[in-house]
Amino acid sequence: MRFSGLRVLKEGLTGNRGWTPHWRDPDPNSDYDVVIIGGGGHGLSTAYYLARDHGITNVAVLEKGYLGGGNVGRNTTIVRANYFLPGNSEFYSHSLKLWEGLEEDLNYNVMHSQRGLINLFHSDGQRDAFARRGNAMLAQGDDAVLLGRDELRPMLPYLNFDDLRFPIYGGLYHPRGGTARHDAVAWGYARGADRRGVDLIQNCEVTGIDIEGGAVKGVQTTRGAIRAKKVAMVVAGRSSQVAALAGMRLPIESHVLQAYVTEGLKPCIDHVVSFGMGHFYISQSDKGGLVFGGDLDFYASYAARGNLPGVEQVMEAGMALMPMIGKARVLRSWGGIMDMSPDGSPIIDKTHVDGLFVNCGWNYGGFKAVPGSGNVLAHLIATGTHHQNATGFRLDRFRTGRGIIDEEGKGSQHNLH
Amino acid sequence: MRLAGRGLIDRSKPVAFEFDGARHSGFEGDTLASALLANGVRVMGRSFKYHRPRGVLSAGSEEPNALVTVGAGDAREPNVRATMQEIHEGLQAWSQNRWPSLGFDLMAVNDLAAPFLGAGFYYKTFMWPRSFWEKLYEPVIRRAAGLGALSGQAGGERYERAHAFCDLLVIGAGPAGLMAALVAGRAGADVILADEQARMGGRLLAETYEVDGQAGHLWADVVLAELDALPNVRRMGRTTVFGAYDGGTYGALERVLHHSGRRPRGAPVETYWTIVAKRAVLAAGAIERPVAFRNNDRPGIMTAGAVRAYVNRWGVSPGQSVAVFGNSDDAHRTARDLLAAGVHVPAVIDSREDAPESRDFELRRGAVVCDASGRRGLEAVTIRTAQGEERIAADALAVTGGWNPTVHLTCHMNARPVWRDDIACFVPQEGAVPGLRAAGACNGAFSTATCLREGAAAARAVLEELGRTVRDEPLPEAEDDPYRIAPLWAVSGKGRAWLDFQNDVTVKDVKQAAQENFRSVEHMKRYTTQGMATDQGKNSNVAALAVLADATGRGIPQTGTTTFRPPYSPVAIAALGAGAEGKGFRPERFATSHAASIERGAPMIEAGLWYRPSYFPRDGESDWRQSCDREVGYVREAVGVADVSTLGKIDIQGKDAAAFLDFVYSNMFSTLKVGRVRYGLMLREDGFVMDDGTTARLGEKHYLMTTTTAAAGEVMKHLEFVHQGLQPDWDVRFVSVTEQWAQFAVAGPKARELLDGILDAPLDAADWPFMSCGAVSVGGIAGRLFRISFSGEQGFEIAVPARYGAALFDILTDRAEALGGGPYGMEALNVLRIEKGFITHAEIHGRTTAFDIGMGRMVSAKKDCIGKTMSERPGLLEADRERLVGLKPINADGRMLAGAHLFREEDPPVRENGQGYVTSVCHSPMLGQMIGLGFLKGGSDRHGEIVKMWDGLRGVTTLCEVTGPVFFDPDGGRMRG
Amino acid sequence: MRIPCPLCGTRDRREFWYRGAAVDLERPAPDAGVEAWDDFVYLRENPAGPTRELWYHEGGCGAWLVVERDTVTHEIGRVALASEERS
Amino acid sequence: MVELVARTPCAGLLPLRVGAVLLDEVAPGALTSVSPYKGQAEALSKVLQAAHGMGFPAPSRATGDRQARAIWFGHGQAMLVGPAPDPALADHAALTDQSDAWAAVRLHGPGAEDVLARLVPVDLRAGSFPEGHSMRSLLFHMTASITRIEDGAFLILAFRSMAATLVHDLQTAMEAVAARG
Repeated sequence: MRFSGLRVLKEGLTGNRGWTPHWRDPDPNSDYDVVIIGGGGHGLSTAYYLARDHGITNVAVLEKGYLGGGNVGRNTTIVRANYFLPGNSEFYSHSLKLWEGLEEDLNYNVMHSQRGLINLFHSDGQRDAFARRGNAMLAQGDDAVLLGRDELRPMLPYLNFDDLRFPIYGGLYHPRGGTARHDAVAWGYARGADRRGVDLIQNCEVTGIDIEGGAVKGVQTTRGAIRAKKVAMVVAGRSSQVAALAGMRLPIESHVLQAYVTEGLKPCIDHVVSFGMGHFYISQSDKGGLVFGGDLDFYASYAARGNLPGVEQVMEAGMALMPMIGKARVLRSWGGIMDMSPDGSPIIDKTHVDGLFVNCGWNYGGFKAVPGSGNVLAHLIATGTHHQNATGFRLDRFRTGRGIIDEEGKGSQHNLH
Repeated sequence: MRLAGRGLIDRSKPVAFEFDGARHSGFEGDTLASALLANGVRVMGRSFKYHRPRGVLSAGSEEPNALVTVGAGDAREPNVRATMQEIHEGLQAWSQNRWPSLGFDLMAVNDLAAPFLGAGFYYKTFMWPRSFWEKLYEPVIRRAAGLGALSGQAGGERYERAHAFCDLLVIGAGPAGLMAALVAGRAGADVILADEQARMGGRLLAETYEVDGQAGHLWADVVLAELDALPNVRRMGRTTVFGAYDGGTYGALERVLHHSGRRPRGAPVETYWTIVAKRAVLAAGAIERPVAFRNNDRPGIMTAGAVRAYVNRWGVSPGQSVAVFGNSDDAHRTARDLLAAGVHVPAVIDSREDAPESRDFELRRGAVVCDASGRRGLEAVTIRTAQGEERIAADALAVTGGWNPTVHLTCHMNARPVWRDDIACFVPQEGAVPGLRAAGACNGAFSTATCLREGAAAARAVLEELGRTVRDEPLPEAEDDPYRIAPLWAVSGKGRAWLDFQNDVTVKDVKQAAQENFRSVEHMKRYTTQGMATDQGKNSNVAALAVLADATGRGIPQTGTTTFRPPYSPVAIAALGAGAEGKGFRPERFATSHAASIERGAPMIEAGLWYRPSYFPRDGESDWRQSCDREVGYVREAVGVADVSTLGKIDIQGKDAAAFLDFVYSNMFSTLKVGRVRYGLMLREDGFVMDDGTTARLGEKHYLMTTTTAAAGEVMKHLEFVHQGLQPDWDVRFVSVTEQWAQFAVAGPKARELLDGILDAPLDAADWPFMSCGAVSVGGIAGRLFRISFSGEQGFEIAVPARYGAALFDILTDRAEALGGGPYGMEALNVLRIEKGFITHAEIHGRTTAFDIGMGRMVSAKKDCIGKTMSERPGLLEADRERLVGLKPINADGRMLAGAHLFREEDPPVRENGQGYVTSVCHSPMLGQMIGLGFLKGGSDRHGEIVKMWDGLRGVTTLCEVTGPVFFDPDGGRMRG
Repeated sequence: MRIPCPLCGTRDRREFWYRGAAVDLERPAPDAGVEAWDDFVYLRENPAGPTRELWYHEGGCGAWLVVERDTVTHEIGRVALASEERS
Repeated sequence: MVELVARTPCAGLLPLRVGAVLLDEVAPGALTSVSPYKGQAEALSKVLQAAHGMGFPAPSRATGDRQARAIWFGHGQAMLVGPAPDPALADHAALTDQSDAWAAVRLHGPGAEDVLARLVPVDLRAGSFPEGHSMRSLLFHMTASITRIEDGAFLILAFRSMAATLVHDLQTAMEAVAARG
């Protein structure tokens, strides 16, 4: 079924009885060309692009819970391409281009809203660092505008321009940055993949990876053994556990990142805004809730929930930066499990096992990468070569020291990002 | 309608308030909802999507409909539950999410379009044309959505936070909670009793049952009086425990002043508490659920428990003629309470065929309400019996579909509640939160007697665990009626039957979601927005998942619940972030010269937590550059004075101090002579540069390390780790002395002259070569002197105990001025160091190695050190890495910008061609042009090459010559001289 | 989350700074080879369950602690001073 | 010879009284960080006892009195408060002058505990933190040393450079406590 305004009208007039499932619930076959472990945003988009771009449709996505139940459904929905280091820069640029037009491509309204993103800076040194970033964005062919304090004021009048502990010097404006409806992204890709013949198998946990003679042969699951020529692990949040099934240890530590939404409010924040002197980023959803987040709780965790010191840090940053949100009430907090890599950048690569691929290490930033990540992983799986926009996400970069991608400059060691 | 002679309000204290500009009157003890009901106001809000007129549904914090805006100006508070807002003199409240008025809302047109606005409709449309999303669709949706509005102003009201500790936290002060607090309090335990209501007692205030032979609320008062007399019991009223966290930590919000118009100076309106409790008893009660039927959202339809609360606690009837609909004996109890209060009850509609007979009222057994009419207020309900449909006039309907235990806190640490078929609800999983026990209605115990029993038992168990002796005391007598319920979630039939009132999610929506294969309860929630409104599904989630279970042919336990997340009820950001507004975000660190710098008109800039002077303006100077150039001139030509106290200083002592420094620095310190200073480079274990600074050897076993201002804390932590974690056997001790010493750079050709004028004994040049240090005396005070330079001039840093810092700064600047110099700020300091090619964190920004900054040889080959092995990874030693260079425009008026990128002259500025970037620039008064430092691929081998500096952001392209990083006095003669 | 500091008693998480797996205490010899160093600095077990990690009582006594903790339940087990754990 | 005039960390900021709670700056005398070398703790304690009349404090405790105190100051460290350190101590411990590094204030009066409860995440009620107890913790965003001294008063030490924030934070909490009555 094709979705459109007309369709909504027609169904509305006939009692909405004609809607059909967005995807099937097939039982797993015994054999696939490609098995993707993980039915989150990245796994689903990988399946979609395998089918769309490479004609590989004998594909199963195995999800231990429900589709889109991981980080794609628990993030702050920010979409941007404002990275500056080679490796990241071209990849996120590529991903943003896929976002643009995703609705038509998927025939699903993911509500990608390019409302503009502004990173604030609070010192000359930060301005210089953001200038370097902005210039990298321009050199990549993306958009960036360096705004001074006086240009920012009319755009974001609610910021504390008067007595902020770290005064606002200006901001790096990324007009094409914005947000999207996170769940819809997962569903849109799921529906798109399903329509192209991919089997989406929920409640199917992978319990083993079959390797013979250094090559992958299939997986063991709670719904039986499945043979596969190629297997991709796309399970951010559980990467270390799944990789362990293939005898691998990854340069990953798992952390909880909390995020928050307030009660619905009339429009008051039109952009995505991030604070430069404390981890804090915020936007307002189309329903009116302020959606915001900050830093990790900062301890290894698989609990998908956080603690109060983490909460307070974020709220304090919010109160410092834009005290007008003080009377907005936090309605809900949640925690996502982040694959934290040593340099803060992801890994999309082959492994030491033939036919086994890994996609992990998304740190805070996996949501915006959903289209790009699936697209380049599909390329790698289908062609055996890295996509031209994803040559930097190598698994061995820490061992060799070559191509470490440390955007934040905090170091390439665990727990500095 | 106010009922004569009923309720716990104080009729001797009338209170005037306004709603939507109209004046009303209530009594002390009223909530806004009870007072509005008493005044005959039935419509209190509009729903989110369809803008349907809505009346109050509940009498508690779970209220989904009666959300109002309270207060004005910067005290404006949106989305206040009318059921929780106590009225006070002068209270002003407004309805919200309507235009132009609550009675006539143009957005209600959405209700007519409802067939097209069902579950998930927006995922299927608004896709064409593409550009319309941001321009048209989204703005329209955003304006229609949302509830109340923020004032847009910074808060004029104060919020605060506080910490509390106790043996036992009792959450909820109904019969179970009171009993738990009483038993634990009598046994001497340190108890906190918290309850979200203004008045403690829970359902005892809303029901007519007796406890211990007296009215329930009177028994509650007796218990509360006893608790108040116990010094070991703290009562926290108007306090919602909103979250359970690790380690027995609970988040709680106390509403301190919302019930009053008073705002005493310094008083917070809310206090956010973190309560650390050895044990907790959850006695949070239960929330009644409505039954879904066509038009069940009409104003005047409310939960039966709420009706009893309004009648019994507030002396208000929601109508003249109140019908009752339900599936348990609660329906009967409600009718009896209404009748006792003199309210007409046209019928009790009980869905159970086997409901107990009653002679007190008209009972329809095996019947359901299947429709309701009256858009702005209920007029009649239609009931369906075996005989057919029948219309019954009523202006209010009390509905009970059963009770849902308030299990929320037990689920905050990821446990799921357990379904109990016998009472048709979810109850807490035992041990779900370590140290927390559920008791009473939140545990599925619905009679007063079982609540008392469970409360007492929970307290006893806690006392035993805490090792306290427990006296066995008899429980008070109370009602112990069985809870008889026949599940009823939704009445079948045409039309829309509401589940989630605020978000306008109907039974049809849930069924459609299932039809579209959103069968997981999480999918259904996210697709329909069920349970995502301000009540987080407290009123509707269980019914919705029952509908989903039905639609998917599964049982309720197999369908499962969505995840319960904190906070239990919404908490203001201002409370959770209290104290951080403005300067409170981080401590302010002031150097001892701060006041003097301010006095001289210096703009202060943030450096870490410190403030440092940017420059010291003089009369007649029109911009900072003039001041900066003048200050650079002081240092280059006379003498300049700068406060450098903010740099980190660490005192290191012990027989292994030298070995320790050799291990944490890449270069050698064991070979440093006493009385000398050496520059050191510190690496992280990953081989990248972490920090740099000078370290002085004050004695054989005594060093003084300097760190950068920004990295002082990080370095201290690192040193502690290396010592405690890696080399615990080494006998070395260190302590920060950053705060102890006020330290000033005195730099320039006349530096020595200045110092000779203030030191108690003049300096002997022979004793003070470059990179020496030692003790000095100034004004009889023991100080330290270091001959070091960050400017390239003959430089000293003089340190005195901080109490003398302000005085010394004044003396130094006065003397400097007398010698043709004066104080200099960060701008000049930056120019001076760039001219000399000295690096700061602009260059050692975390991604650079010693090799990159041209200090590869500072990683000593003779010894191990932190970071050494990893710095030798092949990728970190490749010649084409970006390496530190100097950059100089080929035209003297060429402009440079930090953050610009470098390209070959002929290459277009695209990423693939990137050659490097610029880190620091300044206008060099010495060279008379701009200069910069930057990183260039293979830069050390490209001196003399012309590269293109490109800054697309600011539209500047400048051809620059690549040079060594030292622009001025490259052989360092001035510094050493 | 609360951590029982052997010196200060049980304190709120906010007083502590987290470093990561206690692997960091097992620093290899400089010449131990690429594998050993890659293991030490980068590769992690990252278990979903009990683990042993390093915390610094930064807002308290300044002691580095070895903390046994469960990454799923956040339950804290044995806590020891890193200096004593080593020597 | 030039003359250097001394200035205390809280000059111009204190004293302060809000409601029943008082906050004064105290002049503690010399502050000396004392960190025993390896295996020297006992010997140090003896010298400390002989020279200054009190032993090295156990963790979370303070020894001595108004004239001379030894406050436990963290891992392997105590702060000798009052007298100039006896030189013999240096044989057993690293001594570092900290006399100018810390702002020292005294918070007292009924409600002082409630004031600190707004800033410090540790139970400082007399039952769990009686006289003679001392601790290192956070005071809102800064680190501090807090000791319950005579008369139930609290001796608070915080970084000198943060004195203004220390006073601001305490004053805010004092006002909030006073406003509740």
